[in-house]
Amino acid sequence: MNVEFAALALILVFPALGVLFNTFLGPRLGRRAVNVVGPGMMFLSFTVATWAFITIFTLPAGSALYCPLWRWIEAGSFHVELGLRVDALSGVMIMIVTGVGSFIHLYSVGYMAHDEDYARFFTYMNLFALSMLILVLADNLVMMFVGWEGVGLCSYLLIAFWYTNPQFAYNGRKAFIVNRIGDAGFLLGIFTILSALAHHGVWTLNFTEMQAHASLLEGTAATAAGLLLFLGATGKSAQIPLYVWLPDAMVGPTPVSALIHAATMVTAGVYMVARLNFLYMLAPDAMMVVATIGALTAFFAGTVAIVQPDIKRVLAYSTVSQLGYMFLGVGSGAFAAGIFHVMTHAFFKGLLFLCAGSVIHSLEGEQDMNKMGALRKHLPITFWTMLIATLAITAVPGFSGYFSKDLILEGAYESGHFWLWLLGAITAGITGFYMFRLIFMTFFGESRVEPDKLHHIHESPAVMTIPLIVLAVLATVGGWVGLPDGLLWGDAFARFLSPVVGNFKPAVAASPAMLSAVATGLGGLGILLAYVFYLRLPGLPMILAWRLKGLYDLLLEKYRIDELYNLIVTRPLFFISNQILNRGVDQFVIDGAANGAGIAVEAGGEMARRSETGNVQHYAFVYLIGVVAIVSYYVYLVIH
Amino acid sequence: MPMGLFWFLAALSVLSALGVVLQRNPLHCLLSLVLTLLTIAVLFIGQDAVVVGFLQAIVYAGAIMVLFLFVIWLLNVPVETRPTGHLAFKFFGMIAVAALLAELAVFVLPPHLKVKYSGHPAGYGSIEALAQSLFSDYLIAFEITSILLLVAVIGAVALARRSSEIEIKERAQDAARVEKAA
Amino acid sequence: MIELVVGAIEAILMVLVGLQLSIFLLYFERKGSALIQDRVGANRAAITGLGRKLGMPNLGIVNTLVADPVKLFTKEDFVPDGADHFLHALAPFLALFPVLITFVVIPFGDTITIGRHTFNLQAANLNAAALYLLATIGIGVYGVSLGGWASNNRWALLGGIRATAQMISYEIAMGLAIVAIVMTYGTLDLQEMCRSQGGVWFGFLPRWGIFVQPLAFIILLTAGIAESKRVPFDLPEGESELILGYMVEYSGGKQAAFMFTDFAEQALVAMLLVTFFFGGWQVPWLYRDGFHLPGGYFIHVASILVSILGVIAFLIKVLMFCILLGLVRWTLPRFRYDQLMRLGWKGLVPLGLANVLVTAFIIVATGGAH
Amino acid sequence: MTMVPLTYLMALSAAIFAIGVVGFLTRRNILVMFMSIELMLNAVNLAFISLGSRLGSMDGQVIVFFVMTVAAAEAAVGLGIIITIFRNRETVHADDLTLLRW
Repeated sequence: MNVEFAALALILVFPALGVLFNTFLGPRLGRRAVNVVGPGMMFLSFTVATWAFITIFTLPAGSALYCPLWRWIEAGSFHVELGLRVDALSGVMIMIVTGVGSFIHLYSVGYMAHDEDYARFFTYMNLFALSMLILVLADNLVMMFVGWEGVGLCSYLLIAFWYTNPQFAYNGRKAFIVNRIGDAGFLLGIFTILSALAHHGVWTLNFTEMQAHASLLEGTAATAAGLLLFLGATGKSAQIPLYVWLPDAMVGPTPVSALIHAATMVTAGVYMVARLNFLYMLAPDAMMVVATIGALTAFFAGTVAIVQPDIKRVLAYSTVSQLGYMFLGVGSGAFAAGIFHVMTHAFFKGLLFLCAGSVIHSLEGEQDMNKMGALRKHLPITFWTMLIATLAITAVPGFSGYFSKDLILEGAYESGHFWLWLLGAITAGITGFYMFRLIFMTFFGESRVEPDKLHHIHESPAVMTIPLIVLAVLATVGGWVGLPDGLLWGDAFARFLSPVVGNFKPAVAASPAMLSAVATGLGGLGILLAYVFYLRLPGLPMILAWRLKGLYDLLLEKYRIDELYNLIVTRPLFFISNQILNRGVDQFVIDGAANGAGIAVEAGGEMARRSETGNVQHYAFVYLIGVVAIVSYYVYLVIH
Repeated sequence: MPMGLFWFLAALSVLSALGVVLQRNPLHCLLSLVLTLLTIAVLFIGQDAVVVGFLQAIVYAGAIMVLFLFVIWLLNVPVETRPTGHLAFKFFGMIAVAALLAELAVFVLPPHLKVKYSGHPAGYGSIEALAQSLFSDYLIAFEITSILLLVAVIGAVALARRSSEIEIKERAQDAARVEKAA
Repeated sequence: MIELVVGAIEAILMVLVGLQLSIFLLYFERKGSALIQDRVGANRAAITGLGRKLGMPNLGIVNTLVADPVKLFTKEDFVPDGADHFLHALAPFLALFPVLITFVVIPFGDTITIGRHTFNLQAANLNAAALYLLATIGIGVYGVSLGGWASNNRWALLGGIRATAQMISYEIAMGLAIVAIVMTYGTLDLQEMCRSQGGVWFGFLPRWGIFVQPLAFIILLTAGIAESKRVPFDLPEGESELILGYMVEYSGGKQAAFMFTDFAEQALVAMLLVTFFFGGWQVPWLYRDGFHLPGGYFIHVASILVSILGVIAFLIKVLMFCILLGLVRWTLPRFRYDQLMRLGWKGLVPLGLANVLVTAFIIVATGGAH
Repeated sequence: MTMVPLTYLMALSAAIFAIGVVGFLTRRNILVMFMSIELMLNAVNLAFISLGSRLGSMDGQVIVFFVMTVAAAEAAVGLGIIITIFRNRETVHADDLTLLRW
């Protein structure tokens, strides 16, 4: 049942107004106005989104709200009708984007309180949210692509927000370029779908219409399109091989990291795969690739996170790892589980980042965990909320992460690929280890804070702690909507989404309790190890690092992936650009042609200018000859 | 128009036109031109273009040419004494003009000049008929012409105006300042 | 054919009238000015001495009408050194000729019917006569200016330049006045204008143009005096500053031609004023069949007599205006050159434009437009 | 009423036009060159009037009317330019006025 719901447009209008206001009036009206309008617009948007979500909830299962906009592109039989659509899937997403986004905006008011460029910051933040909402609300691939590009642009703008630092600007460019590679795949995926459908006379990129004609795509088209679109997803959602930008994105302001990691951008890929589930269901090979990449990324990033000293970098790799989980989920066919994890992850990862930001804020920008420790007493709210988030991400039973991660692992196991489950389960243990390493190094043990910063340590202001508390509550209870089957309202989330993404069809029977126990056990083991390493025997990590120096360095240097890319992509590219294209083609051929043309023209002009005597009668004579010539033509016409 | 009158006017106009081109003294050239214009005005009137003919006499002979007269006096243009221009240029110029004339002859001579006399409507050439055309079919052109004239007047004043005394004084002061500085 | 002959005779007649008026003006210049300035004036020459014997005052008729012309035409025709001989000789006649040919379009009477033939008492019945007037007056500039230039004399050149500038300036005011008049009568034909001035308003007031276009009358009168270069607009001659302006190097018959030009122009201006504003040949209350006096009285007059009365009325009116112009000449002092230009460009031209605008407005408002 | 053959009128027009062209090309006094331009304009005017008269159309006369107004504007501005040039260069000789060359 589809219901027209014009207020959907408001969800986009409010952030758009925020962008305009902050761009044109913000710098003039000052910080106070920006502080009201920036987050205020997000909360208004959140309100409308909530209204839409409740409406969806009250309608029969499988309903959707829609809001047609206008016809955008028209070319032959192909035309794009812009429209907004909210069903269960996008309903969950807009709640995450606007809800978590609102609290991050609120938090930013405190975090950016001392920055000169707050108006520009909120412009970008609002634009970021707007882009993500366009992506989520789109009812067709083209509009989705607009949002897709928009978040890419905003990530660039925000990562390089402090653009005066060349390294930050470089990281911004890196994010943008890596995203562009993914976007190219996404675009090619769109073309593939369009050409495959158009081959059968169906000119559409609308999701519902595509779903109706999905059978036309069966075979290579679906596989090719799925893989190409997934290439886009690896770019946006930081999967192997295009994850390299995300850890570097930490140089932006911390609320930006929270926004990118929790609420927006990185979940776009997961959302896209879930949205196009009908396509992926036709392409088991593509699904397999998605699941494999997801599992590998989860494991890979988790191992890197173990040794990183930078608090935000640990969180960044944990995000990559968690995203891997989500792709493992959707790749295994457990779309609902993937989206569920997107939601819980938004809560606890947003919280983690905001907590980390709070820590950094209190230490005046210090990010190295080796210079923290024993902050528990100084930052009680931050500590407790961060502990909750850590428990959630480590999937301690009862916290939100437990339910979603369990569902994903269950799906992975039941899809019949044992080793995928195994990688996921091991990663769960690793997660427990590095997250508690973070907690222990930051809040417990001895203080390693630099002395001159010691007496500045203070708990963050209320505007920052309130979002922490709200998110902490959500990180705790947010998972309860997906209680295991048979318990209270059991599996409500999956049932809610099932009209959109379909039901999970297990290939192998398994005992959920058994799988859960294994994963939880591994998590507990990780926590225990972290306790031993960082609280009981603080010297042990050093010894291990020294003993296993090769492995340690490899992990510390992130498997040297950046260096590898440098070697196989960047350097050759620069070499070809500089030596062949620049020196050879540009400087020799093109410049030669241009300069040669210039020289030829100059020489010709040198000769021709002699005809410019400046004497009006000479010109008149030439004019007369021209007249004679033209009249000759008419004479010719008259005579014949 | 009687043929005799036509031949007289034609001869007079060609001769006076030649006078414009051949005489050394610019003032004599000007008088020849006035004579040409007046004969052409009479030719106009002879072809029932009465109003335009008189306008030709009033505007061209009576106003524009007087302007020329003023300028000749103002500049005190001397009689040309030295032979002017290059002979070769004149020679080729003449050839080009001859070519143009030959080409025009093709249009003018009978076989290709196919205009049938269609008779004059009542009031042809009268000021009423002219006004009717000017203020209906050609209204916009007419209005634009008035703007053109206004612009021309302003432009002529701006071009030919001598600097005011104040400007001359200021310029002198500037020069003195520069001198002092140097 | 007979019309052509009559037309030629009329043309000659009209030119002669103009010249006769010039002679009259010459005489009036001598004796009239003396009268005004409380002098005796020309009184020496007497052919027989009879008048003095009879005790009559010497009217100076012999002086002005015999002795002066004889003296003028028998003087040496002097051409200064370095002058442009051809133009020097041409200039006086170039000045006189356009004025004389202008007389032919002035209607001096209504149509007259003799036997089977009806004659128009207007030498050339041009239907664009008003434009013809402006054209000939415009061309009249050349004589004066070339006279000044061809004399190879600084005073003469200055006088010529002054004359040219003055004439083309006042030509504009004159043209504007004539435009207003043409709009009022709705025709360019002078005979038509005269005819439409017949009849009366309110039973007694003749329908003369002066009552409709008083402003145009003032403009045309002023501009006309300026065109004829008479005092107070005689700057081109300006004896006290330029000796005699463009005429300074002329003598004998050529100078006489220039002088006649001035007088003929004066006569022409008088005729124009009469034609445009005072009914031309119209006699008040006289219609084709006789006088219709206010109050319903009627006096029958023969048709031929009506025509002749018209001609006489025209001549009387012109004579009156000639005398008026002469009075002006001997009454007002000369303008300064800048005053002259200011009056022309800042006084008469804007007034003339305003007059044209108001006239047009009234015509449109009263539905007079066709 | 006798009609002058159109050919004669057009030939006269062409002849005056050609004389104007010759004048513009051979005379070096810019004032006389300007006069030659007026000659050409009038030759064209004559052609317009003649053709208009034959076609019984007022359009020819209207165009001549416009040509006259444009000629007036052109004379005003052109003579203003000549005066300005003369003030600066003390010459009206076209051969001397060749500043705008290479």
